[in-house]
Amino acid sequence: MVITKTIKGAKGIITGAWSLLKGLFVTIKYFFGPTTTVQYPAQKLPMTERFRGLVDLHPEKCITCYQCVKICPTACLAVTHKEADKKKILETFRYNMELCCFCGLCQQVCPTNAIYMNKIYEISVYDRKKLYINLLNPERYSEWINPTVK
Amino acid sequence: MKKMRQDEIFADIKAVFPEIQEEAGSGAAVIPKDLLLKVARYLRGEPLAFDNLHCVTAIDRKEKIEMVYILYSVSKRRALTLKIYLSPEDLNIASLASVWRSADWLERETYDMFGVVFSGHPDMRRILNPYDWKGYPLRKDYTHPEFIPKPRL
Amino acid sequence: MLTALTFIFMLTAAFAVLGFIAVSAMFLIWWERKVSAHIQSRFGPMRVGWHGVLQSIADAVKLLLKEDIRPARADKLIWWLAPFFAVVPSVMVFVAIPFGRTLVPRDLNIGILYIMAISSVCVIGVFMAGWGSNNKYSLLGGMRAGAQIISYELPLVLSIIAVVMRAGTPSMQKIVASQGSCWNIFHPDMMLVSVIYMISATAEVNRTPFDIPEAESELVAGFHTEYSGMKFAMFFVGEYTNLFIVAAIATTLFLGGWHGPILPPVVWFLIKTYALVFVWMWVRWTFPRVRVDQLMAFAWKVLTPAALVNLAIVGWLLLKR
Amino acid sequence: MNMSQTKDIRTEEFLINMGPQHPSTHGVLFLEVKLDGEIVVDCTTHIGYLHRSMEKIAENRTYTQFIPFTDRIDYVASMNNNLGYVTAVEKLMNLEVPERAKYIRVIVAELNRIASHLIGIGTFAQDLGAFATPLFYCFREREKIIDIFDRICGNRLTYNYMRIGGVQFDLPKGIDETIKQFIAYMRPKLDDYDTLLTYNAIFLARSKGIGVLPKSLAIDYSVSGPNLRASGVRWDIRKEEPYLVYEKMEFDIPVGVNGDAWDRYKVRIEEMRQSLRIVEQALGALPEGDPTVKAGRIQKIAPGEAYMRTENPRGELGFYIVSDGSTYPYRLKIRAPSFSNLALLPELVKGLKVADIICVLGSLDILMGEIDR
Repeated sequence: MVITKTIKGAKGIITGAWSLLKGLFVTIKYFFGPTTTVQYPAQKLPMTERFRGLVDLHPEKCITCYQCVKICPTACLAVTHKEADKKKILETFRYNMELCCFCGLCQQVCPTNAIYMNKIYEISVYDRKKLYINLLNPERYSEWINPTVK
Repeated sequence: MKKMRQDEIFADIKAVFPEIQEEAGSGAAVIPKDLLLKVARYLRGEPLAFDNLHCVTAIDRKEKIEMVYILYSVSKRRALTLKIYLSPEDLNIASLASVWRSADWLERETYDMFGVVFSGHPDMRRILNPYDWKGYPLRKDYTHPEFIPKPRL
Repeated sequence: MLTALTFIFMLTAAFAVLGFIAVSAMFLIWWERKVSAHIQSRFGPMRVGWHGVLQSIADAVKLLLKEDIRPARADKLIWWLAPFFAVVPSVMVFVAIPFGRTLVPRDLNIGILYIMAISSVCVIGVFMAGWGSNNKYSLLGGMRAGAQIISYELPLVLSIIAVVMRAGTPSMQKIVASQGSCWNIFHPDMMLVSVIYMISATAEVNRTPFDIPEAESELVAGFHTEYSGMKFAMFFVGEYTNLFIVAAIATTLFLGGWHGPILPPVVWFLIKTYALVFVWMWVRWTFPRVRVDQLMAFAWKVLTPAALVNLAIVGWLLLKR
Repeated sequence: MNMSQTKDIRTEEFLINMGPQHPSTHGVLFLEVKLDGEIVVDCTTHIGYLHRSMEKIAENRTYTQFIPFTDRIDYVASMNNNLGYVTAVEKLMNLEVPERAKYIRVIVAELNRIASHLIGIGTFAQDLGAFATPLFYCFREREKIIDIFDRICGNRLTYNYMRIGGVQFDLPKGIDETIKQFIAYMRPKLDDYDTLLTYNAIFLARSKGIGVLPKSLAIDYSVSGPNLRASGVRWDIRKEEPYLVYEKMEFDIPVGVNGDAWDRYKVRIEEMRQSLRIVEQALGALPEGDPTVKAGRIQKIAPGEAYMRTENPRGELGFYIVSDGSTYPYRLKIRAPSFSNLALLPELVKGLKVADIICVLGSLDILMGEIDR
């Protein structure tokens, strides 16, 4: 009985060792294979065409219909308009990037494509006040880099 | 689960428990509170073999709390929704932890969110909220103790 | 008689060895990170110097500047001493390692015996670290390390005795000399011994698949959880120096030390040692970890009997000759 | 010291806290483990650290506004969550979805299943000690899927791609070519995992026979998904209650034999192969048409209730929606599969070693976002 057990044990060890060796061949294959990572600050991956970055605005297109403010799940858009000879003109358009969950609902619901999401993805800031952006002043995203688009 | 099979199950249960009615909208079986354990053991038993308590939850209809039990029979490929109406004053009901073991955590969550106490439950504590949390969040009359105002733009 | 000349010679030899240890530990740390990176199809350190060559120096400086935190209710003396016990034995072992034909700090005639005795001292360091840090995870790590190293000491020593019997003397230089014609590993009876040596050496140095003491997934970081700054660096250097020693002993015992056709002996010795170190790194980044009881069962039920049987075969062959 | 004296040596139990911040508890889970040496005597779980009261939020959002929140329930397979929520609302409104949208949803959900399983087996191998190598291989494959999603809907993790009645965008041009390339790229990789991990002696020794989940116990704890199928129960909602176009798809359900950690891992590997087959068939049979939906319409849903189960990579994700005719759901119950899968951890772990707790936890492939909602 003991002999059969040791033979079975030995056979188990040999098949086990062979499975370990096969595992090693897999890793050595990838050792000489291509690397798939990118050296981030030096090489930057281009963003895809539908990528949802920060919310941005073409002020002239906006007809202040408040659709985007209504649809936003986390209420991070605040718009006011003023009446000028029975035509609504956009007055302020503020965007609270701290609460934004980058869902893209505002971009999809806007009838005139005034509000859209640009391709900026490096959006960390040191000061919380920088997160409250006024979408009307032209150099709102000036110090953020506009990445390439694929 | 096709509607027809639902009536078939319903007829089987009605034969044994006459007090059972069928709810108008969802076709769920409504039973009085004190029958729960007996019905549960019967459902768990051989003819119907509902061996899987899939989900236990509650709905706060303001004038009554609706307990919802969704049961499955994995062997017989069938489903059944069981409903019990509780008046908001006495919110305790028999625990099904002795019949289905999945009831343990599901009932703890219902207690945590609605305050429905399950008598006979092995470990009646809150599960998701901190153990010393006041109030039951999913009740319609629940007001958050300290509501952090959103920073104004 | 200790003249000024021999003293100066010993001093320079000591500093040469210390310098070599520091440089080789730095190189091994960098090399392990590059090898593991390429196995996982990524680059590894690239920023500090060409292909991250200066990474180890950057790490050393970082660890120097790191605050040295001591847990509140730690056992102060034991906790403070533990890193020394991890590093000093592995440095002392270099006395008897033959780098070249004449290039050995001191050719002790009991060479391999001395090495085995000293290198089993470092288990005390692991134990002290485990107990001293007054942290449950480190205690578990420390106890596991103790059990593992002691139970793998046996097959290690048995496989070394087989080589010593064949070479006739425990002195390292003579063992290497005896392998002039053909390396030990190519003798039929030595093959199994070298495999046993490799496996138990992996366990001695706590590397996967036997890295139970600092099992990241269970014990957070095992015995050196509570160490930071230079003390952690000491454990790190200790670990990589042990790895180098184990590879060096393997080359002297099985791969014919500094024997080699055209290149100078030292270069041959280093090539073989670093090739073995590459195999250990390759194994480390492929296999999962063995559980503690499986580790023990493997040591006592498989390795030790195999080593004993092999010892009998070698003895019988020697008697027959 | 003869035997009689050893009896009164008092061995104290050793209580260690695994979590809430621990390298391998797959999120913020706190396990209080009572050890006797290395053997686990008792283990109690404490959850709720990631509770964001998703159901309370749902009661204050319109049906469309809640879709981005469903991404965050099971943040590793958010396409499947979107699918679960959106089909539940459509069942409540019994709204018919264009055929092309159904096919796109199946393709996208199955690709996300592969991505989720890749994380499942990658972290499982990492828990067993194969430090980072299998995990990096899995992430390398997952990166390819995420690039496909990035091109389809613009985000890499929280897609918010599905809408009530359809999807947000149509598939971009040339995406089926990329998906075909991915399928061809992925198949040999799965064989690599088999040689590297599945039949590896140490991997087998560590996971075979550990945390055996008998069939009756699994059904009793209403475990679902790969964990249930690994115990030998042939139960997959895509076959039991086919939704979308799953009845047109031809695929089989991998079923384990004795329900231990290795079987749960093996079922996930086989499921990835089946998902590749489904994506291939769905891509082939993709009809023409316009699957998109205008997001602006605020749906008012007639009073009623509906319960919809979908096959999430971790199990059966159920949405029980009760509406009272207003634009906000009156009650929305999310039945998360990992919630019941985790409930049986103390049961499985008694008597095992410390290292096995992590092995069993990894094999259950739970996700705290889903448990705590």
